[in-house]
Amino acid sequence: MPEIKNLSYIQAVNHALRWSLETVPNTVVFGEDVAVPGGPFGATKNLHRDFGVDRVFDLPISETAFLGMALGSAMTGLRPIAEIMYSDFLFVAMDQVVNQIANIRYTSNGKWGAPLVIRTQQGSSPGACAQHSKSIEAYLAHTPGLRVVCPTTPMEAYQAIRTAVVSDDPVFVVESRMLYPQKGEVQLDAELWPMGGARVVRPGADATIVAWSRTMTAALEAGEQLAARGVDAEVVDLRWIAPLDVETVADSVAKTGRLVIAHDAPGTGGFGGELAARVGERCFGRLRAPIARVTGIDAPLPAAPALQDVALPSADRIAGAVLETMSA
Amino acid sequence: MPEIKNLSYIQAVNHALRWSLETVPNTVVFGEDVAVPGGPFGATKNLHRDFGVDRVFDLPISETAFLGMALGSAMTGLRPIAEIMYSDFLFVAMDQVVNQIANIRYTSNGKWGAPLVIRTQQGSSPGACAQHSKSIEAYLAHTPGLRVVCPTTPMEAYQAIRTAVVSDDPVFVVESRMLYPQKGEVQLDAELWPMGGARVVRPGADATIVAWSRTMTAALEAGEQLAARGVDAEVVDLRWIAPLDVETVADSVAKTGRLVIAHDAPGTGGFGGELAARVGERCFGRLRAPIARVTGIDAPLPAAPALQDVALPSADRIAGAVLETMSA
Amino acid sequence: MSELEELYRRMLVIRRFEEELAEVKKLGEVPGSIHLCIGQEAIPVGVSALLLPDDYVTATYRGHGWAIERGSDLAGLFGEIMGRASSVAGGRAASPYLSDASVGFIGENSIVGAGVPIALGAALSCDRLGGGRVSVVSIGDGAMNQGNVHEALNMAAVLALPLVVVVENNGYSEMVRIEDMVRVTNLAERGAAYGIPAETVDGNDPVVVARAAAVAIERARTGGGPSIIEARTQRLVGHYSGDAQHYRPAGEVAAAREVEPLVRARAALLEAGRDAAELDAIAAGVDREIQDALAAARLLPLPDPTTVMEHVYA
Amino acid sequence: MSELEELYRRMLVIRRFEEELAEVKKLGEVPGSIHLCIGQEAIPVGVSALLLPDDYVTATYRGHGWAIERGSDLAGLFGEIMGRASSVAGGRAASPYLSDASVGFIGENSIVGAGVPIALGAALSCDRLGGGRVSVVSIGDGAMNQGNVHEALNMAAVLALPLVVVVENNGYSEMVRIEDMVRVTNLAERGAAYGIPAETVDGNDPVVVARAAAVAIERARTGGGPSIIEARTQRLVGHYSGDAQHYRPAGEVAAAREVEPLVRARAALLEAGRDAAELDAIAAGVDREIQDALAAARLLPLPDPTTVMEHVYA
Ligand SMILES: Cc1ncc(C[n+]2csc(CCOP(=O)(O)OP(=O)(O)O)c2C)c(N)n1
Ligand SMILES: Cc1ncc(C[n+]2csc(CCOP(=O)(O)OP(=O)(O)O)c2C)c(N)n1
Ligand SMILES: [Mg+2]
Ligand SMILES: [Mg+2]
Repeated sequence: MPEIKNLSYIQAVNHALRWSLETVPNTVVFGEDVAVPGGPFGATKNLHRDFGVDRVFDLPISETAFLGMALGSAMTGLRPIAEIMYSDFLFVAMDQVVNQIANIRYTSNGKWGAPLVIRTQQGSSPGACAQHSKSIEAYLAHTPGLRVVCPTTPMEAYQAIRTAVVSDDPVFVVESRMLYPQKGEVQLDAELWPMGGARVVRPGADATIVAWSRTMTAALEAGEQLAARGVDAEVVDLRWIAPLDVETVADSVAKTGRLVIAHDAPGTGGFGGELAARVGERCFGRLRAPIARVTGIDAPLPAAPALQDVALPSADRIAGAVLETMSA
Repeated sequence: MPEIKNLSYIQAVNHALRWSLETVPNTVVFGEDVAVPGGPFGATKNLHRDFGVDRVFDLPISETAFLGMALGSAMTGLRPIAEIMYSDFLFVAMDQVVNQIANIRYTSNGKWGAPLVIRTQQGSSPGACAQHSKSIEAYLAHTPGLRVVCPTTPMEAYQAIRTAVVSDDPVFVVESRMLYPQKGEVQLDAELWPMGGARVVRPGADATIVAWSRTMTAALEAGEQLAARGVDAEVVDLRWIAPLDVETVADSVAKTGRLVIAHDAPGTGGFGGELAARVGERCFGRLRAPIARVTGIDAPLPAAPALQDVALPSADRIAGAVLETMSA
Repeated sequence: MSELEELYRRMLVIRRFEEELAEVKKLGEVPGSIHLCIGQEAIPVGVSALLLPDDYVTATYRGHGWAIERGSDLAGLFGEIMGRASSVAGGRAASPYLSDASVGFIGENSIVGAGVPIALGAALSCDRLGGGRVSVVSIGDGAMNQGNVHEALNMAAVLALPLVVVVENNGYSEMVRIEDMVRVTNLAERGAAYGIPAETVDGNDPVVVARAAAVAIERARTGGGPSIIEARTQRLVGHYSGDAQHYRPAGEVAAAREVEPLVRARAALLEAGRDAAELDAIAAGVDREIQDALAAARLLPLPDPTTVMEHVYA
Repeated sequence: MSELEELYRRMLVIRRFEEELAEVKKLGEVPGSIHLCIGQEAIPVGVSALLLPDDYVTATYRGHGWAIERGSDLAGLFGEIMGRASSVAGGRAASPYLSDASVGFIGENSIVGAGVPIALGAALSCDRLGGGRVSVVSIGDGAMNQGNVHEALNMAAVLALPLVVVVENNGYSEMVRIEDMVRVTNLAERGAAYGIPAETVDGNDPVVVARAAAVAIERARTGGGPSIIEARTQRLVGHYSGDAQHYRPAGEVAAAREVEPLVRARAALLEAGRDAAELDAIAAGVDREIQDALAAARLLPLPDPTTVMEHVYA
């Protein structure tokens, strides 16, 4: 009988890390406050106790050094899983990501590799300042050599981390802080999932909504709203930013003829642009309306909830955009 | 009589910096090797001699500290012009760009400002390694609060820097190393240009090619090739990535019905995606063929010329893409 | 009024502001988390006693005390933290990232260490634009391990800029101890690596802090370059509002409460002959000030959503 | 053969490789710029003398000498730098970023300082996977001002990892002098800030370097944690291939040529009784080796453009 548990997203992360430490040789887990404290959000709870300080350890506030350490140790036999507490902090260590981790396999002609995982979490929450609310997938997506996944459910998080840990590529697991408390069924002994692949979460015929990360919540809610108004939207969770599964999206759009893309990151230069460009190319002539994007504002995110409310995609705005494509 | 000189791109940069130091109060110029050595490419030649060490000075290899210094000094009365030697090095200082410089005006509700200029240069050259060949405009474009310009000619470079220096916003002037030796007429006493605005460099009726930075050279050459084959391409230099002039591009596409976007940065997540998405939305129903992108490969750039040759957009590839849209 | 009495009053303002904020947070009126400086008040107060209105101050997310000492409007600060259309930053910044140009408060920073390069820039302006002004930046002990701080310290020394770096060593970075994260006993030992004069002082005594600050600030004002002051202190509360502090050994906070700046200053004042009623009157005055500010903040409107795109650019 | 004689020969290999490369560059056979380590050979040679095959080495763009000492194929190195389908990195990396997994060469790095965190990671593997292995990283003097180096040094100390950091202090970062960019006399003084044993040694004497390396490497192998070796040297050529060196005072390079490692080693060997003919024979042997390698490199094919997308992912 499959081992199924009802877990919160953050608990699922914890289980996946535990699985990694138990199952994948030479896995180590490090970051800030991940050992004795068990992680600022509890992702690494009890791992230090159960696997010891050699495998699970705390580090100084030195993200550049520890992402570099992740790379160097991955090149030489370990399988590090590093935690960047908020995705915003990645920018202090961006050189190690863009100029080092992403490059080494290619520039060594495949002789070195970087089998490492960087976990982080992103998104805005009420009162969070502009330095704690970035959504960073587009910066990563534009950096060839990286794999990037944005899980949206406990099961997705569990599987994404396991897939990432056994991968020989550097993988960013970009979790969502707002989704951490959400519960769902997790099959702990599930087969590993292959890397990549979008998922049709809500099948529909009239229009396609694609989202990822926190924004999926709003997208699904928009789907419900639309259903109540007689519009049958297909909602797709993009899941993996890299590798990118354009097929699933394009297949959906080929069917519906309409596409709304939603994400929390600013619209300009966001990954929605890439996706729109790709689908625009693939589905040329089959689109019945322009592809619409519903995104975070082109501004640093404000902290006050009164401003945040209009700064990020809501179900209303996504549903509105779909209705607009329907009347186009 | 207007004062016109025939200058190389790098000389034009030097003139613009000289103009800034002479004309704009409290301007300072700093970076690595910019003072006594006159800059690794000669951009700051003789400025230290003529304006003194208080205004033009060399710094340790500490990009984070000096971009932070640019921000702090801009907030408090100076107008710093900082040089990042290769755009790739920006990633070591990315926090100061993304989480600090881009934010301060917004997060202070307009009470602080960051009137600073960061000059850098980008692009690949034969033998340059993956850490000296990035094109970074898409990372910047996705960071609201920044202005970004990619000049392609000596006169553009001269004017872009002057416009940047008098702006009250932080402006990235992303120069092109490959274009530094190219000569052109520069009117030294020209009126300042407003910020923003694409430019139709080659008018045409059959298809639109948009490019920026080094890739403009290939785009214009493609225009010539196509002309020889009877295809009248309109070539647009996007110039400013932010603010973005979609109108000029959309107007062109409304006329031609065809768009090819070319840039050196990797295609995935590149700024071409954003532009394609915007034009796709604006020109829906008026496109006669899918928007095509001709870009750098989705890989770190290889150093060997034999590999570089196929890694970046060439005139041939751009012309080929245009021909393909013609037959779509 | 004696020097200590004034310092005591100012520490009380910060303490009461922070305590009140904790209450308001419990009432659900503060979105997001807050990082209180309760226990560390002697540091902003001691240093700021030496600052002039056109000097600059940069702090961290634990920087309410510094903003208050700079002279930010208390109602504006409460309002900012409560997500209102405040006079400070319009509600855009909130507790951990607020700034106030009107009083030369460069601002807090929520990226560890990142304020130091920015403060270095303010020091560059002070130097180049003249007037003997200085730039002060406060960071935590944990920040000393960030590359940005290292770079900025070296650069301040090389350029001989008027920068005073105050390291508020409260022994912890979030939930880990500084002694597990460095291999020096005092962080001031790092000053030598930059050729920067550095000293470790009792950060729970505002007079001691002020004395160290006087030397450093005078050095900066007169072209003598940067200084580092490591001020030893303890936070009496959690790292942030929701911190249960499981990681702190039993009795640590209780012991800290015996030697915290307000307890010590009050004892010293009593010792020096002030009577308790006098001190209670000061406290009551401060309390009224805080209550008035909070009441005023509660009347501030919420930010207007239609302004959300304002001030991205000039 | 005496210790010095072997070190001399190995230095000669590097010197001749670099000199030949400069020639090949002049002939137009090398795309891009090259950063030669001419004058600094005693450092990679002295340190590497103590290394074992399964240790790790990380260097900078000025790292050909380190790659050679690691045992990278000379023809492969020439080929890599000449943009050919080399055995080293297939032509993808070129002169400033080459690596060679087959000999534990983590690689060069063209981002100043960035190799230190990576080498720290290799040291973590050495520690956790056992076997007494060590990770050595070479950086320049200017790199000591990068935040990444600071962070990695502190972390190496805190984790007590087997990392040996070799600072090749050649007095310049590109065109600026280190004494204008720091306020310490010896960069080794910074070791104290991290609690890392550090010493400044004569980097033009491979025996002296080897002696210092022996201590540091032994410390690392036996769980004693990291060390810093500042090796003082001078580059006899420009920062990069096109550098006219206007910034160097007249006579500086000429004076440096008097005390450069090969001149000194040769003099010492003659002093110790070796005769000139013997040494010339060594040189001739090295020369043949280099010529053969270059000839072999010239026969390497260009990379196949159809492979350009290979190895982005596993
Ligand atoms: C670059 C970065 N990394 C991590 C964090 C998360 N973080 C916030 S506060 C903190 C601890 C800082 O400790 P310290 O510098 O001692 O200051 P204190 O909180 O004790 O005042 C950490 C790790 C951050 N904000 N920025
Ligand atoms: C982050 C970064 N900033 C700047 C540069 C440009 N740069 C290349 S080498 C160099 C000087 C380095 O000096 P040093 O560390 O002393 O090494 P050396 O060249 O003397 O061996 C600089 C500034 C770079 N490659 N990376
Ligand atoms: Mg602390
Ligand atoms: Mg040097």
